Amino acid sequence: MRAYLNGNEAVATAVRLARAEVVAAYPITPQSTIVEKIAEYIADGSMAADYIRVESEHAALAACYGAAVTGTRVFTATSSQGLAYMFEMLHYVSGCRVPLVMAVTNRGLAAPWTIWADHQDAIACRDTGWIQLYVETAQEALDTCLQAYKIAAHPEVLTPVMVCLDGYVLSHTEEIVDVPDQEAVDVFLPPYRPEYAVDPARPIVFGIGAGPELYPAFKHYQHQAMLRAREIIEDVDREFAALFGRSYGGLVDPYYCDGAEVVLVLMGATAGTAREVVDDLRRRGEQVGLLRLRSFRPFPVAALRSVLAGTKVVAVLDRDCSFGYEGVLATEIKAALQGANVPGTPEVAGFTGGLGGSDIRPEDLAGIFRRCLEAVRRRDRGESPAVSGGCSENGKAEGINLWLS
Amino acid sequence: MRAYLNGNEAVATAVRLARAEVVAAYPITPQSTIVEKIAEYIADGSMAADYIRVESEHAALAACYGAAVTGTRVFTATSSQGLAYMFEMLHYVSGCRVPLVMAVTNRGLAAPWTIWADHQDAIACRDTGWIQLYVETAQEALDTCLQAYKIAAHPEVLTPVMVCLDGYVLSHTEEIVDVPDQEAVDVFLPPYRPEYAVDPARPIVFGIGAGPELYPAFKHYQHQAMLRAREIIEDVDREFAALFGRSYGGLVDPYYCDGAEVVLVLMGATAGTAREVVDDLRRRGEQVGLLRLRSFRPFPVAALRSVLAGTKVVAVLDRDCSFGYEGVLATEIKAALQGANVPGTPEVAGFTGGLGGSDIRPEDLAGIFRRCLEAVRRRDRGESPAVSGGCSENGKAEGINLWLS
Amino acid sequence: MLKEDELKKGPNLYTPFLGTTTGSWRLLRPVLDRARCNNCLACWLFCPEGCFEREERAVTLNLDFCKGCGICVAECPRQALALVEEGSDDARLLER
Amino acid sequence: MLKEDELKKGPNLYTPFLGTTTGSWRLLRPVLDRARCNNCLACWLFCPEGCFEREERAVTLNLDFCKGCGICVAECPRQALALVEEGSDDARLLER
Amino acid sequence: MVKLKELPGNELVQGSYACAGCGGILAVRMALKVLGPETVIVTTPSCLLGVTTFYPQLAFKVPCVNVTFPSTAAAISGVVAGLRRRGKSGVKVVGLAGDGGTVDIGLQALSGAIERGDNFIFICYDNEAYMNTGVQRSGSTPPGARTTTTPVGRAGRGEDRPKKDMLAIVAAHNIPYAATASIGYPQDYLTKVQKAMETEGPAYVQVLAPCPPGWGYSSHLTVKLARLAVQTGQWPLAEYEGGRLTVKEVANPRPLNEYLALQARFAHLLASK
Amino acid sequence: MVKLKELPGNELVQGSYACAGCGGILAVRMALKVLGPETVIVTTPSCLLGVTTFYPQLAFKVPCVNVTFPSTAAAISGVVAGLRRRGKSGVKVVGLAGDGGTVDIGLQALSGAIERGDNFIFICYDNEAYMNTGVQRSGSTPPGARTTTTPVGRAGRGEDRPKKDMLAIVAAHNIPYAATASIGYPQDYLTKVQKAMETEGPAYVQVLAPCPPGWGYSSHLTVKLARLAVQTGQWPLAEYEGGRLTVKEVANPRPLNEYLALQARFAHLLASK
Amino acid sequence: MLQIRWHGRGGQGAVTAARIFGLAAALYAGWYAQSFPSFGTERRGAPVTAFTRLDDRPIRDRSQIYNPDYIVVLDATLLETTDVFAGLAPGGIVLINSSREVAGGRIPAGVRLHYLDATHLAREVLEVPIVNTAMVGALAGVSGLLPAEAVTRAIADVLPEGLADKNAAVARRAYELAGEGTGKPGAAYHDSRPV
Amino acid sequence: MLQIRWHGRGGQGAVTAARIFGLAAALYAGWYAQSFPSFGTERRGAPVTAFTRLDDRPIRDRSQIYNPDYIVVLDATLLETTDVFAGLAPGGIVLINSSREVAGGRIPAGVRLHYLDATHLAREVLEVPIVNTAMVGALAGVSGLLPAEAVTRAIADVLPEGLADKNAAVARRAYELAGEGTGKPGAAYHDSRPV
Ligand SMILES: Cc1ncc(C[n+]2csc(CCOP(=O)(O)OP(=O)(O)O)c2C)c(N)n1
Ligand SMILES: Cc1ncc(C[n+]2csc(CCOP(=O)(O)OP(=O)(O)O)c2C)c(N)n1
Ligand code: SF4
Ligand code: SF4
Ligand code: SF4
Ligand code: SF4
Repeated sequence: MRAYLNGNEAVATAVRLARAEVVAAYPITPQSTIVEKIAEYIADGSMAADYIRVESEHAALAACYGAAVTGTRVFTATSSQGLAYMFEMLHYVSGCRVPLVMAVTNRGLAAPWTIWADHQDAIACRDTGWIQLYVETAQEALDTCLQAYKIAAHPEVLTPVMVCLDGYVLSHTEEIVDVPDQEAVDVFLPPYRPEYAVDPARPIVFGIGAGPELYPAFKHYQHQAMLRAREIIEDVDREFAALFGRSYGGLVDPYYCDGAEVVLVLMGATAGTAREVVDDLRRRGEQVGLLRLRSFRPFPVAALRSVLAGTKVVAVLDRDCSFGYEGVLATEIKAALQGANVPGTPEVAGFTGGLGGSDIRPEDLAGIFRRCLEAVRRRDRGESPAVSGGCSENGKAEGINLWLS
Repeated sequence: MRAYLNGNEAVATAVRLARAEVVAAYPITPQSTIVEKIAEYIADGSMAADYIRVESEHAALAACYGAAVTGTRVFTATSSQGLAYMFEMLHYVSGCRVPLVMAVTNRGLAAPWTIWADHQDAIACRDTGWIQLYVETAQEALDTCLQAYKIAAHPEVLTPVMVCLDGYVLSHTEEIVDVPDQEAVDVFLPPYRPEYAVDPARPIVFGIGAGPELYPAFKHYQHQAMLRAREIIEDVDREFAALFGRSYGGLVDPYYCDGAEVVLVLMGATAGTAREVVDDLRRRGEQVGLLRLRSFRPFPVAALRSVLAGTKVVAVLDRDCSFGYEGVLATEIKAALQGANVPGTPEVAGFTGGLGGSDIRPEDLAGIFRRCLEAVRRRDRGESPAVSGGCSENGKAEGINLWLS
Repeated sequence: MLKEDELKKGPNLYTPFLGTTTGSWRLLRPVLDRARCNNCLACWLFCPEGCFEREERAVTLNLDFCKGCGICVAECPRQALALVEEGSDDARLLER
Repeated sequence: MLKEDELKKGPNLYTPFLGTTTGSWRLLRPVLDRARCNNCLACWLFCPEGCFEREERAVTLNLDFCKGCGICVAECPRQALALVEEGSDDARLLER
Repeated sequence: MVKLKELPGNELVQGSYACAGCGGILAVRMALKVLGPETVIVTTPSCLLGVTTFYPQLAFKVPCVNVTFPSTAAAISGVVAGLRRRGKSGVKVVGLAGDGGTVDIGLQALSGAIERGDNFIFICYDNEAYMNTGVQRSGSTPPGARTTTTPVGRAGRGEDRPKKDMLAIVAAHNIPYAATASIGYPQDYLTKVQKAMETEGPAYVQVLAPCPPGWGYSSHLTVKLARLAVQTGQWPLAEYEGGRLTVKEVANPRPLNEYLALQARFAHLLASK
Repeated sequence: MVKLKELPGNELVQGSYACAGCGGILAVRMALKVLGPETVIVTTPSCLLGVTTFYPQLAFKVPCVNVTFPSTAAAISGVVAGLRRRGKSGVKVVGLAGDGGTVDIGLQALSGAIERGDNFIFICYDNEAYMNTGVQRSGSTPPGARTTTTPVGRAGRGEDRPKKDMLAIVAAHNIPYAATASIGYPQDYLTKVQKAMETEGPAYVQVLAPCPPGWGYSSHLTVKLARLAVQTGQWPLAEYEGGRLTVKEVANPRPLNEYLALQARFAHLLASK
Repeated sequence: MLQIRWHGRGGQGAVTAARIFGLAAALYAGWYAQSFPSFGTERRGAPVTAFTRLDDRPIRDRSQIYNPDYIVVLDATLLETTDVFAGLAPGGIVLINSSREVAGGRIPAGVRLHYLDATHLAREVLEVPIVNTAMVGALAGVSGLLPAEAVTRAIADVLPEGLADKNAAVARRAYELAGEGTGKPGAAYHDSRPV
Repeated sequence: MLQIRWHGRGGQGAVTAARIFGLAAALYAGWYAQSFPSFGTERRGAPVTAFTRLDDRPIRDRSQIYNPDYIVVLDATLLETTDVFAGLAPGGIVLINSSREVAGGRIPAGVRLHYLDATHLAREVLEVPIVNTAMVGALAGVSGLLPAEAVTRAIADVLPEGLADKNAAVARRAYELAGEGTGKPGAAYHDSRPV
């Protein structure tokens, strides 16, 4: 069904279609309208679920965990401060291998106070053992939530998934969304009935303690499951495509990367703006491309390498900052490209911008491309310096809203 | 004064010597004995401070923040779950540029439950805008706490500092510590009286809200201050050395790195064990070295590059894991070494181990060196494969307690 | 915009700092008939924006921050205040 | 050690699973004189380790988990229980 | 007993971005008249923080320490300790929080601070929902009220749980002074703030502060509703002092409908009758 | 009234690593006799979690959901909702937490769950300090007690704040059932657990559970101290039901010193006299 | 691509207007559309903006709108305090809810001004001065971007049942007035001045 | 480097023993020293271990101790449930608190066994059966690693005032008994069996 929804409504729709049974969430801008919509569905009878009105986000995730171990499909959503306040629970539920799905409407973190989008909130949670998928459109938000339930509960994954969508820019922006039929979703996503569940007949302790001789083993397999999830994410995306006719590339979503001299790597809704810029530059004959990272955890090292191998300059746009180092994507992409077996050693230029809702305009992205193309020319001529020394060491402030690290 | 103290006692001693005025903390193993000792100092009259007995760690840091903005020197300590529960406040106080000092007695994160050491707790907080210094000995714990107060409150830094010490292995291990005289410390560390403080005569709002046009500017300067801290950390270490005769190298602490073919990079107390192994291997004529990272945030890119430039294989030992990627140190060091202007492109081999208190024995480290040296030989002969492809993509499980990512 | 020097010290700023008055939000405007005012101070107390000042015999009204909520009008026991449409008949547009 | 299959599902294990009994912790040992027991069940109720079983006429005592806390002895109203030193004179060392 | 005529005239908060007719900002403005300039405010995310301390509109004339949502009272303890250390005994630390920041996410910190016996005042301006984020229910939302998370529909009839009795909860902490108040009764309210100020140790005042968009009424009714809530028995004016609770009796209670009928959040209750 | 002789004999927790004479594990073992096998335990870091669910010693014979320290009651709400969704109505969800996990870091979650009216029992075994981490004071530590964070010295006289009155706090939530109990009075305790079980909605039982190393006494005195606390008036046995609080009177209270003198944590109080 | 900026005050429904227009275009008039509010919390009375983008191919640009082709002002008093014309594209169209012409001083060159006394119209039909749906209808009419049908169907989708019908009526009436283009105050008209 | 492992039960003071020995060595006998508990929470009664390392150069190794040179057993009942000899270095020395010899079965070859009836000694001097300081004194005596002075001064540093004197006396007595090396049960003696 063709509908006109914003990103948050698309998420709520997906949760209804996924037949989530327990929802526990706490309000926070710009997330709140997701769970308000769900509350509405429950109130109007179009969704059969318990809504637990918790007193905080830490409690929200604890309640979700409690519900999940009974063997129900569970949903929560949050943003920014709320995600940060859940931090202890984030590690906990992934460590317990509970396949929750959570929507994160990305927003910057205080202080200073902001309610506007950047990726700092979710990026800062990249070590928590959650799969993180970043979406570009409301349609992808809906579809990815459905995929997320399938990925999370896959018996070789058993890992919670965050579906991350940019605050306001996606969450509050309406656009055309094709809403799949319930029947089709039911085929794609059968009811969730896990092997382990709370049952007095077969008592289980959830979340045991483990000494130094045992703890590493659990962590090892948790990590392995996350690495394995790389394939599952691709599989599920393919399966989804077969059923619904839409695919998002699984882990990464390259756009005109073949033969590109400069590829811009980024996540989230900004990809849309970047597509316009790439089209424009391609029309002018520039060899530029875009690589949208969809899966940030697991980090798709091989996929990135294969796409970026022949590139001369990789521009990375971070809507986050690991203070005292640089943008996180930049670091992680550099790491993926480091080493003798990456041919050509592309130069990675990290840009940080779009913090706290600072707008990213086509001309900003065009500017990034322009500077990188100039560096390619210089590099081709054997000149230096290039775009950057490759890391924050050379990071003199270039601008306040968009800086080269 | 020569004393026999464990790491936690050394920290408590430093806090007393620093004349901290307000302490707010919540118990958690293996941190608790720090604040118990401080409570004792206050009870026996040897320390003039307010001890706020808070009801949680989130509250602990909020109370510290409240006290700090009144212009008092403040201390807290925590570990693991407690640090995670503070996460929202961590971002907040650094964003507010409040120069707190906190000791983190490193311990793994649940689930499964553990009370034993690894670095996951603090590493997972590396984006929070805190300076993170990891220490090797009880002596360094004491000295670094004193340095931390000076670094944090430096007018060009104004950034909180975490002093990280391995749980049990440092926190509960007694050894000889030279306790500096109060008079000398008073010279090194004058009373803390910041420019901004709560004062009805000159009212200030602490932690304002900022829209998209302003927010990035604060974050930009916060990042810049953290980068600047690289120099301040070195300066303070030098100044400390001049006064007390002990230095820790500032940002990094290299050991036999000159001309080394293989350098092992790690943080914390394991460095001590590694020194023994390096000595041993050097005695046998192997060109190996150790690079202990002392400052993890700010990340010392230039220092790392200059030490590791000529190395053939860089082995990295992570007591942490960014699930779905690899050990965090490995990633960050790869990133620092990526790019055209790093000569020779050393190969980085990331090992993850020592999770949840899993012991790191000399033979484990020797094994890492051995494998890396073999890779060097292969590399010298032009053979492959090397130690690893350089990242988790090739990460088949090698072992459960210590794995090559 | 703030100066670099201020930005470097973090988001802690001297207060009050008012980028704008809020009188512009007003759609309705309270009009005070001072003659009727018996200085009971209801308006002074109840105005959320602090628009009234106490004077010797009657209050005065400063509209800089008045948002036209109408509380003063509703609470005035002497009907000394009335609410009129701000810019009614697009008055202000024409006036200036 | 757990099997790979179990480790892969996370730290959620069937319970109870007892790697050891706790009787070995005991330094003192309760000794029951069944003849004196009037089956009041004080020991059965108060033993933190659940070492007593109810029987027809008197309780029985199983020391597998007994830590020798002495509560049963202290609470028995009929002095049917007494506490002796476990392995006194290093008895057990010699016995076995 | 506070003498209105003698209260200082200068405003300690002015120029906020609150909605026209906001009961919350009114409650704060009034309280500051009694508290005076030797006050430090500690506050957390809420309409109040949003409308008073967002650059470029900083509306307080007293120091204000913003902190995270769960932490008002914890930060208070820190400010109190710090001021004590700095020898600033004359300055009163006043927490200001919405009902969500008090009875839900801020409850634990408040409980801790009261237990510690710190010298502070905590004022909860109660608008009975999370307003800053768009009118979601809080633990203080009255039964029957429609909010965005307690919608009305085939299977939903608005909030279905009673309002958390926060006064009873703080009283259970054996707090030296606690009270409920309403901006509709300023004499009573301000006298209570005055008493709180004179209290050594923790003091708590929860003041009903209607919210035009949140409750769904026209802005000029704010004070009227704050009065009606009391007059219809919906909002008892109570005081806990010296271990004793006293509740002001409402002589001739007015019919509840008078109160409900003015508010869109209760419209479905009346419609269904 | 629970009949002891009729209680089931099989132990639902056995083999724990608790200290010899631990009052906490005794409290739990007793309660499980009444609760029976159709119980789900929800618990958080504490001695209890540490001694019952650390591999290779898993001591419960009923399902146990461990969760983070601040979250016992929040997880309870989730388990309750999940079981409802799964149609498992006969299973009772029972939170077990120490005093720290109840009156301090777990208070907010508990308040929320009571407010939501979920059907569960929350048993706080009160050993009056954070024992698992080495005897630090909690909000439930009685005045005068020496703990590792309220040490005794020139400037320290042990805990200086009254014990948080948690029963009053949950009663202020208008909870259907709440009680204090002592393992020294098992008949009373278990009857209360039974009542809690029969309650529709939230029920709270706080049971005094002495701790030999934490309080500093010889392990055989655990039950005796649990009785003495009641007999000396230190630990009133109270019940809150149908909105009314009743406190069992102690006929001939014994002198407080009898209780204090047995415990090292109070030694300085007696010494100083 | 066509870009529209809506000006109103918190509570006046500018955000809903932007959405209705976008929905009408997307679902009932064959356009690709995108709509979004000015990001932030709107307090009652404070100036707010909202945006709609239309295009005949999928809209991927996610940046803010700086150079609108159309500006709709729901409340003429905003002209005093807000630069509603900011960034208006050359030849852009401005539609103002007002019963009379705006004095020329602040109007940029090259702008085409339209007026509708939507307050009057809304009072008449809805009995309350809520003008957002009227302005949606008016813009549809003035711009010719959408048929009236699309607007009324969108209103039915977005507004609750009880309100939809009357608002549809108001929008249709506004649409028609725009079509009449009489230029008389009190109706939608094209500014006659040569600007 | 010399490594010592202490065995006891939660509450018996093995951890303190390890510390006192380390402190005595480090501050009063010219050694470099390191001491640490078995990591974890000790419940009353549960078996615990603690460790001391001595060396004549700074001790940098932070790994656990797997092959101790000395083993001190504070409570002979542990021999039944714990493999106290695990990893003992060849020629290692074991000191057991016991009034009689341990049966030979579980004792590894090459081990030198010493006994002290520390419980008896402690009961005599301290009036309570707390044996940790006695065992510290005994190990100092048996091993010859530290002078008695070092031990007693360390006890004064570590134990609270009221307890220090008597414990120092107990340690000194145990030290002397070790020196006497009588081999008689009830005193510290060298096992006569050829092991
Ligand atoms: C940890 C956390 N969760 C959620 C939020 C989002 N948030 C900000 S203000 C607010 C509502 C405040 O409600 P209340 O305290 O009742 O004050 P009001 O806005 O109603 O005046 C919420 C949920 C936040 N800032 N931090
Ligand atoms: C967020 C967090 N903070 C601190 C801890 C450390 N911790 C674990 S158990 C415990 C004490 C538990 O005390 P209580 O609840 O009273 O139970 P008890 O151990 O006394 O039985 C603490 C502080 C933790 N696990 N999580
Ligand atoms: S209308 Fe409202 S804001 Fe204006 S003066 Fe009256 S009470 Fe104050
Ligand atoms: S001594 Fe303690 S553990 Fe043993 S049976 Fe008696 S009560 Fe139970
Ligand atoms: S939403 Fe309500 S509480 Fe918030 S500013 Fe507006 S009137 Fe005040
Ligand atoms: S420390 Fe106390 S509460 Fe903990 S297991 Fe031991 S006796 Fe029980």
